[in-house]
Amino acid sequence: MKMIRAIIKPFKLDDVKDALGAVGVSGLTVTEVRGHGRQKGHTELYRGAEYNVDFVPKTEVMIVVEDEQVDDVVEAVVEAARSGKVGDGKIFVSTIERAIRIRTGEADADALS
Amino acid sequence: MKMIRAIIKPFKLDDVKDALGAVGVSGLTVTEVRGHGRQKGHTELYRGAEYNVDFVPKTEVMIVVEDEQVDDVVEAVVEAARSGKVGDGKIFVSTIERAIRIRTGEADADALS
Amino acid sequence: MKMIRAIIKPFKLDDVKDALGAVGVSGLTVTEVRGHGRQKGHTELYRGAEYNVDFVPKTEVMIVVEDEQVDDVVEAVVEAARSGKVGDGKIFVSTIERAIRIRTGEADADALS
Amino acid sequence: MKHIISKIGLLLPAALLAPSMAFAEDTLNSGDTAWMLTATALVLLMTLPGLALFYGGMVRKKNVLSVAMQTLSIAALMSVLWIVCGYSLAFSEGNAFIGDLSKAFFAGVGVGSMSGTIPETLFATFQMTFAIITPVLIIGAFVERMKFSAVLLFSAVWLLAVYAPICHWVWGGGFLGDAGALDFAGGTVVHINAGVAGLVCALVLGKRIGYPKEAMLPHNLTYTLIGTALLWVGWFGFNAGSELAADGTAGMAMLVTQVAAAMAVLSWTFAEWIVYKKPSLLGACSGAIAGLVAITPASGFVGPIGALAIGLSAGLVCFWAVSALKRKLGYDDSLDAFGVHGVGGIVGALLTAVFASAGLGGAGLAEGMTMGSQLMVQIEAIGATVVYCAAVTFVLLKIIDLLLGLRVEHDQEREGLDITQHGEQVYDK
Amino acid sequence: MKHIISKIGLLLPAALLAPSMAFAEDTLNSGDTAWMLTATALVLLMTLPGLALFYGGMVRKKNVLSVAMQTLSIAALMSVLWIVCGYSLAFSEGNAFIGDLSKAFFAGVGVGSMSGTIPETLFATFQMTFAIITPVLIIGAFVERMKFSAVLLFSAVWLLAVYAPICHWVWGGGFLGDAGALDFAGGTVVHINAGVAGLVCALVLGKRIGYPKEAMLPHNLTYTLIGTALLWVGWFGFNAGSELAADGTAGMAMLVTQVAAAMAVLSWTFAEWIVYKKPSLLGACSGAIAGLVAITPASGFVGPIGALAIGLSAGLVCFWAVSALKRKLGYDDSLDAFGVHGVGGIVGALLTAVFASAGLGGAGLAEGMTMGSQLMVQIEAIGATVVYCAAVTFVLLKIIDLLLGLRVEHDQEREGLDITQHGEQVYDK
Amino acid sequence: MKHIISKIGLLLPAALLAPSMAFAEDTLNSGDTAWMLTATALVLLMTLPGLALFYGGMVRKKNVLSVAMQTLSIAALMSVLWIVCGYSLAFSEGNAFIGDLSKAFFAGVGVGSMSGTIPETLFATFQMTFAIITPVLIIGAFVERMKFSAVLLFSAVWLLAVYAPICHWVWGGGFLGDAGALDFAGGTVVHINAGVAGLVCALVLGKRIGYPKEAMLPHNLTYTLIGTALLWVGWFGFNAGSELAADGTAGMAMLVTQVAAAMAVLSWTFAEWIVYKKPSLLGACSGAIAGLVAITPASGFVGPIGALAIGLSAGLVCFWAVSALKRKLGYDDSLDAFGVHGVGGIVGALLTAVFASAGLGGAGLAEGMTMGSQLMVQIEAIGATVVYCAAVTFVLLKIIDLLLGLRVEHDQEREGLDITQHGEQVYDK
Ligand SMILES: Nc1ncnc2c1ncn2[C@@H]1O[C@H](COP(=O)(O)OP(=O)(O)O)[C@@H](O)[C@H]1O
Ligand SMILES: Nc1ncnc2c1ncn2[C@@H]1O[C@H](COP(=O)(O)OP(=O)(O)O)[C@@H](O)[C@H]1O
Ligand SMILES: Nc1ncnc2c1ncn2[C@@H]1O[C@H](COP(=O)(O)OP(=O)(O)O)[C@@H](O)[C@H]1O
Repeated sequence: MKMIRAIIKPFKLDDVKDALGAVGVSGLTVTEVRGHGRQKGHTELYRGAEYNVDFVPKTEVMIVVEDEQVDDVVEAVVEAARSGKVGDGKIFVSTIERAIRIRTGEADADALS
Repeated sequence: MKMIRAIIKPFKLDDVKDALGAVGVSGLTVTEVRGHGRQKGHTELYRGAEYNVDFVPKTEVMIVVEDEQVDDVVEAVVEAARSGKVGDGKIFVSTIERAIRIRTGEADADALS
Repeated sequence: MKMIRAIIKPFKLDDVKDALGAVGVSGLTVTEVRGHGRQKGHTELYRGAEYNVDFVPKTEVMIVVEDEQVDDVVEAVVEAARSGKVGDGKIFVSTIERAIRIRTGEADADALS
Repeated sequence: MKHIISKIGLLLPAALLAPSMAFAEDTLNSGDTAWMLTATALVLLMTLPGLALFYGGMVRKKNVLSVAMQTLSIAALMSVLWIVCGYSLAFSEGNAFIGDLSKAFFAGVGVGSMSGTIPETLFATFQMTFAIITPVLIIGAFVERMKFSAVLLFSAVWLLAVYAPICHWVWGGGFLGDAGALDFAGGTVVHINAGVAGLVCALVLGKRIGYPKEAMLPHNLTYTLIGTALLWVGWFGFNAGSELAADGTAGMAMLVTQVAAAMAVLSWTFAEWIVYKKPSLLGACSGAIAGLVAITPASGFVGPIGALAIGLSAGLVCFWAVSALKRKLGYDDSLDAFGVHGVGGIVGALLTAVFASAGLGGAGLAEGMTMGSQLMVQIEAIGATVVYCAAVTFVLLKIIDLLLGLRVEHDQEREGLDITQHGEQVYDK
Repeated sequence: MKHIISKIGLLLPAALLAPSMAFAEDTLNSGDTAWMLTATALVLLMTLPGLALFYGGMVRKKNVLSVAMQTLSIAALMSVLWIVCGYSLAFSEGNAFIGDLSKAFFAGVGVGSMSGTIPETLFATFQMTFAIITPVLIIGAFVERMKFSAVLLFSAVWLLAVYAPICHWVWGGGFLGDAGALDFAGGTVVHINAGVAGLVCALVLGKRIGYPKEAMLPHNLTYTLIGTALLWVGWFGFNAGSELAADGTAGMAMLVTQVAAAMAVLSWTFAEWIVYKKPSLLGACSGAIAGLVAITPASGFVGPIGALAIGLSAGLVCFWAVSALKRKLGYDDSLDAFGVHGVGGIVGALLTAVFASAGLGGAGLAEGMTMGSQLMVQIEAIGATVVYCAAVTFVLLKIIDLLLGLRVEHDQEREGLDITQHGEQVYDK
Repeated sequence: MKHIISKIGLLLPAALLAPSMAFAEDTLNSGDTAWMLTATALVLLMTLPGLALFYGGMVRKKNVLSVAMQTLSIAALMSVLWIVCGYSLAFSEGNAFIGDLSKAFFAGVGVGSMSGTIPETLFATFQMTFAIITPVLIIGAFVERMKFSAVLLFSAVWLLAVYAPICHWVWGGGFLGDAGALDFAGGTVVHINAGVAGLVCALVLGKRIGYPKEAMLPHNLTYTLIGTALLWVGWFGFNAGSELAADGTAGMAMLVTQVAAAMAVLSWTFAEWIVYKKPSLLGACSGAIAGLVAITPASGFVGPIGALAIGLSAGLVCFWAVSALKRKLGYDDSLDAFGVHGVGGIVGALLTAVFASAGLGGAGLAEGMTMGSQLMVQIEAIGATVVYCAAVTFVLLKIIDLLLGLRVEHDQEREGLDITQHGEQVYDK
């Protein structure tokens, strides 16, 4: 199994969720994060004091799927999350060795709903 | 070393923490996340407009332990987090190659407190 | 590629970001988390009722880099995040198999900005 | 405020005779003045922070500050314009349609000028708070997408071109007041006016990106609750203050305001409970505002029974307007400026004619009026306001669209107005 | 309010003779009326949004809206019931125990009806705000676990079966007022009454799931601070308004209200600092409310020295009640309705007898009263209220439990009342 | 308040002749009393929760509660000290520099004591709210780093050693009032005084760790907005209340307060828009406060034109002070107590001399005064206040540093004052 973590722009979440649904993924976990990358943040002014806000709000979407689904999922996310502007985000893929469904104790493939 | 990430129902956190303490785990990191799975969210009505709230609040508990502890930890979490209802959550296990304690620079097993 | 996750004290974030910049890392993702470890939390009193607040606010910094950069990055984080007091946090390193830049579709090394 | 205006009319000559910088001790009533000082503070409280929070809590997090900033800066701009010429256009003699500029920059209005039993400065400040809240009510229709510069320009011109004349028609000696239209505290001047302008704004600006597909949930309903409560409390100043005196009518106005608001909370809540299975806080808050809007024109004229009936109707009709009607017609009146203020104002203006009659516990209609004839006058007032307001608002928006553009860019709307228009974010650690 | 009531008594015939729809210009005092209009707005502010925020900030995030919704809808329901028959039961003549229905639906109460120097509509609205806040105070004891339908039904019946009679006993011409019980602004009628009812609710409903093992931290102490501040400011209307006039007693009532609240903030804060090593904001807020509660019955009768003593005692005794006493007895009075309002009310009622005496800077006891005899009367009033309120509250809860059930289901309590009862969440992005 | 004080002077003997426990019915004006009861509530609202939120929203999350706690407990402590001897030191006869202790513990101040047309208890409570807000304004300069115990001790001593004498100089019969200094509602006594004390605190305590390198963004600008709005509304009580009567001057004071605040919102907003490209909510809020500060000394003396000019100037000058001046001088006046209150107060005090003249729409200068001579008097008053306040504040801080230490430890500052000083956190789930 693979864990796919996509860091995307927050307002793309709805689109990504729909795209994932379309390729058969229904389980996912979302975290609010802040990112720093090429998209450099911005300066904010408070009463004339200039502050660098280095971190931009991002949303991390985490999906665990079986190996053969990875390409579809990655493609779906890339399609749905792309706006073509800097800061669109990144996708990272790693290996998961075990998955367990807490409710039933089912393991691995059966655990991924 | 393994990293165990359990996505659980928020109100089970206290129980999970106690159960982990009982099997000798004292270090853990908790993140507020939102999940989508079999438990489908719900609709909310605001002035008659119906919105799907697709994501349910969940809590992610992350624990890094040595390999031989993994089974105990998984079992403890499953026990403590189960309510038997849909949405109880999932556990994912993956490999960690290095761990460092920032304060002392200790590595790996020694770093896990 | 490796994923480095450092759990640090929140007020060290600025220093860590600067230190990472100094070793050539510009992409990173930050999450607000709560931690439990040797640093035991504290009790809070509300109208005379004593509650254990077991979790201390922490910040997780996640960086994906190429393998040869890992040592530099770990060292930079350790330097910048250390205060010498309990609760300084931990660093965990794991393997990432693929990285994709959503905007361009570039993969792996090219995807890490 | 209708019958008060005539009182003022009678007293005005006396006031004018008084040397403008000396105390006209013979006519000033310190109790009335005390109440009107308070009432003025209460009405300002409705806008700042009342409306800012009521509206601000209902938008998405990325637009909270923009709502607050629009509220605050419109309030400031209207205050200054009121001094410059707004007050004069609304309340100086002029003709049946608009005042003149004789009181521009408050010429001749001094410490000793009187307006009935209270200082004219106080009357003008009290009225200023009405001129502040009305344009702020409108923003509910176009939040989350309108350019800040366009918001300011629109509000400024709208005050002078729409609010000031209609205010003059009803309260300033204009043709609707003369015709006997009953609008004690601003059902027509404030609420129908703002509601209709809001509807036109919603139609001209178009929907928010993603509406109605994306979930646009209220960011923080606690803010909305605080806003509702401050609006409610401040409304005592709005309605009972419109008596311009601390007397029995003010007491009754306060009572019926409370009763109508309470009844509308209950009717909206129970309607929602029955239709959608759950009674929500947002529903209860919306009901409160609907009831307060509807009792506004009636507050000096009806009794507790009338208030119960008006509250009941307002809760049900506005509930229907914002849930069924809006969905059917498909416009994006984001925070229901029209559904609550426009519709609620119309309900109130009509029922005023009914429950003002002495037989139904009201203060009684003017001599020669029947319930039917009063109803016709009310319809005339509503009609004139709707048509004039809609037409002028539409033209103003079109002109401003040419000059500045009305909407922010697509990406700015996505990112939110707080950062893109004001360079700020509502929260930080 | 005691001695005011007798003033009203004297003036009542005059008021009744006045034609009900005309201004009784001879008796209305515009200054008193101005102050009472304001005071009424201030007391409403205590509930909306004061109590909603004070309580709402102390519950967990999942229940914030339910507290706000209970506050708002109880306020609405009590307002309507007050019109229907609550006011009549409390303030019409009736007998020594309860009024009659002669003023149901405000029959005979018109624009011209007077109550002392102010319009009767205003007196009734002012009293309405007391009838609103009392049942809302009770919810502090049962938040986070009671069904919304049961909350509404309980509040409605409680108003008529408990509040209205006790209000009549003390202020409406009933036996406690006749006996000379001193309760200027509602220490007994409002606070002891609500506190005792809260305690009974806490006992009958039982503890929240997880209490006291799980940490149940206040969700947002800023809300609690805002609530505290608005309660404090509004309390000026509560206490100084209970004079029903803008005079020297009102001035003194405002002063002693401020002093007692301030002193109780200090005594609670320092007690906490000494006992638990850290002075907390929640402690300071709790102290403020405790002081305000305790000065309530005394506010028209004592001077600044009495206020210092009452504030000092209230801070210390209530601190002990909510920390030591509650823990020992083990009930889950979630937000300390009893510990603050019940206990603080009793402290105040007793000390009123002491510090009302002229020798200690007070306004002096009634002719023939000694400090000892006054204390006996106060104890009688407390006793009657505690026993009657506890008994009837208990019976009402048991009946409602049979009819509707009092508590939400286990899983609903876990998930929170906001989603399960009202279909809403307090925050969104 | 200047000319009022002389009115009181004239009336005082009459009041003293009246038996202290009986109503002096002949002189009490119920309308004036009604307004002053309200005004007192409004000024308290400025501090609680106004300032707590205005300041609390601008600090970082870890220090929100500490700001609220400092506000609340300073308010409590000042109230008690005012009773003990603060009022007496400020307002009893004494000499040209300070009052005496003849009214300590409010000796001789009873229900029947009068101060002009209102009860003396009310005058004293109104003044108490000024004595509360002034030390709370100072905390803006030292938030996020000062020990709680030191905050309390400093505020207490500062009230008696700095506030009470300066208040006496200007309003209590002291030398500045005698010299003809114009300070209607506290430009000098409250704002310059607090601003200068704040500057000294900022200099003596030193910068916050990380300032100005780290981003110290406001934690929640909604709180700041609510605070601004409540300050604004409450300021009507501050300024129009300083007339101590419900009359034409009060009406004018309310009008000019509104106008100056509005104009300063606009001038700050547009300055920011031009200089930094984006008009921010924090800027608009800051402008409002700057305008309110600057109109304070002028509010009973100038007309609407003067108010426009004062608002315009205050917005621009304070904008420059907090952005350019502060950065240049490099002190860490965290929330700009000096930049807004000190600088705004000076702008207002000077312009009062200009726009009070009848030719510019004002109430006219005292006989024998020219604009130039009045300006000299104003400068004298500012100078005396700045020098005395700075010197004594400095000495007090140094002594307290020796006794208790002023700053929290390095790690406590890093972790935040909420947890380390008060054992609480602002939010929980
Ligand atoms: N090396 C990295 N490690 C972890 N997160 C990263 C890394 N690079 C980028 N990110 C995350 O991806 C987001 C988008 O990256 P950015 O460089 O701004 O845009 P783009 O990928 O379109 O060039 C960042 O805000 C950050 O959250
Ligand atoms: N494939 C997945 N990848 C990532 N997170 C998942 C996945 N499946 C489920 N989850 C997480 O687990 C939570 C519980 O899953 P759900 O299917 O609702 O319940 P259950 O596992 O009891 O059937 C989800 O809300 C989501 O956060
Ligand atoms: N085994 C672990 N698994 C996951 N997170 C851990 C683990 N041990 C510690 N942490 C995280 O690191 C933080 C710091 O650890 P702690 O033991 O308090 O300090 P130190 O590492 O300095 O001894 C914890 O608050 C927790 O978030």
